[in-house]
Amino acid sequence: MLQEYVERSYRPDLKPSVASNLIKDNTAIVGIGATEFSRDSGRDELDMACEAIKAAVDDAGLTMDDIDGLETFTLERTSMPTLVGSLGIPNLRFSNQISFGGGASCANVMHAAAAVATGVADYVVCYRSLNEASGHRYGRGDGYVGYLSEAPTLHYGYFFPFGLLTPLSWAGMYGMRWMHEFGVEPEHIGWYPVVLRENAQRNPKAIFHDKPMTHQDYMECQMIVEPLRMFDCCVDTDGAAAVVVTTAERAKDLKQPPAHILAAAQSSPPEQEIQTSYNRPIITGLPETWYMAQELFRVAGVSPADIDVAQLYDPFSLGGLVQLEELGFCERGEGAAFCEGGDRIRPDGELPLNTSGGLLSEAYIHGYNLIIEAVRQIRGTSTSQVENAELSLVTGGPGVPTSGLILRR
Amino acid sequence: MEYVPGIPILKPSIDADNKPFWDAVANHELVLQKCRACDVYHQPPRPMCPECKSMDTLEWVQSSGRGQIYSYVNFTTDRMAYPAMKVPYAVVLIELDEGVRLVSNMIDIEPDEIEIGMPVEVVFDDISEDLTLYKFKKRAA
Amino acid sequence: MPSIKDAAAVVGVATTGFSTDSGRTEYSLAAECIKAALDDAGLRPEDVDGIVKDVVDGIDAMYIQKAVGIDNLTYASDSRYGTLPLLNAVTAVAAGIANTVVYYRSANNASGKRAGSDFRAAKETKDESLDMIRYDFHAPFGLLTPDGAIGMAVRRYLHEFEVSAEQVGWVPVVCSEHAAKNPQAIFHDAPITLADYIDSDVVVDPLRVLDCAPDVDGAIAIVVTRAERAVDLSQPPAFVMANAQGTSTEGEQLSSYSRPQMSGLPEMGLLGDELYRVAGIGPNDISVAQLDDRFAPLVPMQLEALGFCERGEGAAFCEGGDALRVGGRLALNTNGGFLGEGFSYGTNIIEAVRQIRGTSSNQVSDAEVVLVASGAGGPADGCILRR
Amino acid sequence: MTATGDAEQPIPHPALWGVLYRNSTPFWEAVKRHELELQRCAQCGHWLVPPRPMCPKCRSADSEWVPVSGHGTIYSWVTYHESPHPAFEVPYSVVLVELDEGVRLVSNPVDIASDELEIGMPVDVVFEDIDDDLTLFKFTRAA
Repeated sequence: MLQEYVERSYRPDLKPSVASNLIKDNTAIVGIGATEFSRDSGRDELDMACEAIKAAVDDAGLTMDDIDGLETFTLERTSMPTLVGSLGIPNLRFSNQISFGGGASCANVMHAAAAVATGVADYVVCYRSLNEASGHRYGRGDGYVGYLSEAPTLHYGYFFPFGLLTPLSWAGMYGMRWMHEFGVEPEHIGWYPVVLRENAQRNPKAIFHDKPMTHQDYMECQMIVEPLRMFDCCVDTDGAAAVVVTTAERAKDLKQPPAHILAAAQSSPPEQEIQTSYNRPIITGLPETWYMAQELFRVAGVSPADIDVAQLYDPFSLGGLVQLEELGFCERGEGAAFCEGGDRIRPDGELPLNTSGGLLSEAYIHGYNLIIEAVRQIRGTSTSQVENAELSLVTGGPGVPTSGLILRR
Repeated sequence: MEYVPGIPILKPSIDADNKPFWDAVANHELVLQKCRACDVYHQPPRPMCPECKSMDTLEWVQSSGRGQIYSYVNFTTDRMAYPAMKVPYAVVLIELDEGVRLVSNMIDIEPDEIEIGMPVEVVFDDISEDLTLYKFKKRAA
Repeated sequence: MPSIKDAAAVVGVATTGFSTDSGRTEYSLAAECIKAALDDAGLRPEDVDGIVKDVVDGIDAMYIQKAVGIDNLTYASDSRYGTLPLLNAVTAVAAGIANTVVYYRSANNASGKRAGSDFRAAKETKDESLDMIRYDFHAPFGLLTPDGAIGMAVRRYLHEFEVSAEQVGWVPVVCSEHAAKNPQAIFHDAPITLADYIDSDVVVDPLRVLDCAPDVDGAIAIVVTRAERAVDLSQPPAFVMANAQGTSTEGEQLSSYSRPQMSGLPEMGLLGDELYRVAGIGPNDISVAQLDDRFAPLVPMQLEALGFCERGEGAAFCEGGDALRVGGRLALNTNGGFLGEGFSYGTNIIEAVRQIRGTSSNQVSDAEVVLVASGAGGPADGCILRR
Repeated sequence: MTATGDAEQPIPHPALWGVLYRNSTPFWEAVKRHELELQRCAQCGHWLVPPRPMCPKCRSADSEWVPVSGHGTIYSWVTYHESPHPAFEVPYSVVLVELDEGVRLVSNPVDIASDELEIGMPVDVVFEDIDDDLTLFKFTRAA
């Protein structure tokens, strides 16, 4: 089990050849749109979905009549027929949902790209809308009191009775072991959230814009679930975001410079669970991210060193650090050291990370704000623009079946 | 760890596949699912052995109940804690001698005394008439 | 123009058979069935790199991996409505991002305890889906069930085209005749007559018991792979000529009350147009179809929408049943349909595959192409398979 | 119609709680006042039923809540002979009423027996206070 991962030897023999991959270079993200990000939208998720989708369609220079595909999460609460009936999409030919929470973000784009590459649809909108801050709070345990008497799934029955109910604590279980095995100290971890907060200061849309944080602030902030503290956690957000995917051929005639999809990948390795894969040989890594990265770089035909800028899905800062290891930007156990001092991951560093502030400091739109930022880097319109960004990498949620994209100019 | 009176613990969700496990716990026994053909333990339990694809070689065997702490988290504030448990409380990941890992709680130890690698053995905690949980306590190495 | 035409094939199928109480978990049914479908194809679980399923089925792909032993999944999606997951499987294979994809469903819908389902076996969770917005305008008035919701449209159809129960009744009668010969069917060996149909209880006027497909316990699994790999496997492949989805602006799931006319199925019309466009054939080229008979009156409506007859003539097409029997103009639901085999989406695709292989218990002698449509009364989807 | 609405088996209430359902709230608030109001696109006048945030015809997000006549005809109906929910005793009927404005609403008939229902029958809105929280609009034979 997971022998390939343990030995770092990927065997792509099961996968179709790169030559038969119709997504590569033939598809592109041509429109991006989002609502305001806030802590209390005061609006329905359906309202926000419509606004974000309309913004993305306008951005692409298309009309709603052009749209014939919809992609989103199974967690999405807006109903597809009701959304179609609100947007007035006349002939929707393709719709799809993907489970695994934030692991689905880049997979949405991947599946949309497969649809346009095969003529199943012409223009697919991928979207996500959530009132995570003011509405139902997935990340809190107290929401279960008085509404459930037993664990909501069979699987959670092995965790919930012991008080282990939240993603933060599930991730903490990996984190404690990772810190133990590699001798990582809290002060090493702090640089990652600090740099992301710096990026948010330049992004007026970020929730933590105008709320700077120093490394000392990080060290002094409240411990929530040891080993994770307040500033290790993503920011619960109300908002919606959407992107439009079409073929590279059609993209030529549209309003914006296309962000071509060089590679897209999804992965769920053996013994995968939703952030509780505790029965794998080692729990200090993220095998799903490693497998995804192997496939992503295989299809793209580039190596980690070629990546100019990356948006890592970071529900918790440790998730970002361990992804650096699994994506091949550094060795196992060296993610925190890679970020120490922050210079390497700042916008002028060797691997600029989460240039909009990421999920920790911009917003938590389930990874969609990261995809939008990856596109902005290709267009040259980020508030923390990386000079001459040619290859822009973005990942989906770690610890669950995940996904990733490499975009190119 | 201490419970807050009046707030029920979320009980396990049980079906035909995992019922033998929870029935055993109610009888103060810890059992694990094992494929007798492959000699492999499976946690969580499943209806088919992923190694040999057999549905009738799976059986429930007694666990040693002994292992060590593989990892843990410590709930230090109410923010993310389940309100039935008084903070601070710790949740541990135990690696049993059989190689299988289970989430659980420790008894007779303060959260800040918990360490990765600590040898432990299983105990059973009758929480209420219809809920028994397996927990662990420190043992001599 | 890029196309999915003939890029993929169905190479393995299986069902567990259906019952009103499986006595097993949905997880267990799914694992057994997927293994059986792979055995049918001559493939191993290790050959699978994609899984597609329906959102409503509880067992996540990750748990299927745990039981069946699928190594690294690099394509996974959940679709909703009808047999839509097939479109994702075919799209992934055609786009060259997956080699072999398994589509499964497993549900104890009859014994209904849902205790058997796995990962999302939530027993008390609130439904926070925004589908509830629509239910808000129905539920307080007691319009709470699919049969009630679709009954509104059925009454308009019966009213506008002066269709009688005696005409509609031929659909369940013919389906029951087909089911009687299908050992997998829950109504195996139990044909009904038109008199039985007319005498059956009215559940939600205008629908009778025998208009409604029975909920069953059981699982299905379907294996899709690339066309060029399909030819080397155990079974004759069923190539996917076309696969599509159809929705319309004012369409809602079984309750499209705001559109100008409620007596038709515009989504089905769009689906048919797309299927015929991609496949490059028309309704006259098709003599076997597996249509969505979850509610019998939806069959004449589909016959019209898919171009097998003119608008308003679907009931006349069905009358007497001869056009729908094997050897008739359009052999219908030769497994017995959802009415006769049991209501589990996917059985319609599996029966289409049996027809292509020549192994149906109601075999049509020259079945070269078979049309499958599902999701009638809401977002529609379907495919055309060929030998 | 024998919806009991007692505390033991309450009629399913529309979900006004939470932030997920704000689009529908004005509708049910008007019903509570014994008024029937529907959402209409402020730009092109298209009725938005059920309520929605954007007009599918002109894609404007501007809408208004407008009082409607409450007169209409029965467009379709169903009659339950097996109860789907303990609050509803069978047989009972659910009607789809087409208002003079051209939009359709699901409701129940009042003082019309199941076997008297006919497509095209003229009806008027009436209001029924079920309990402290819930008022429903129903339809009776037109005067």
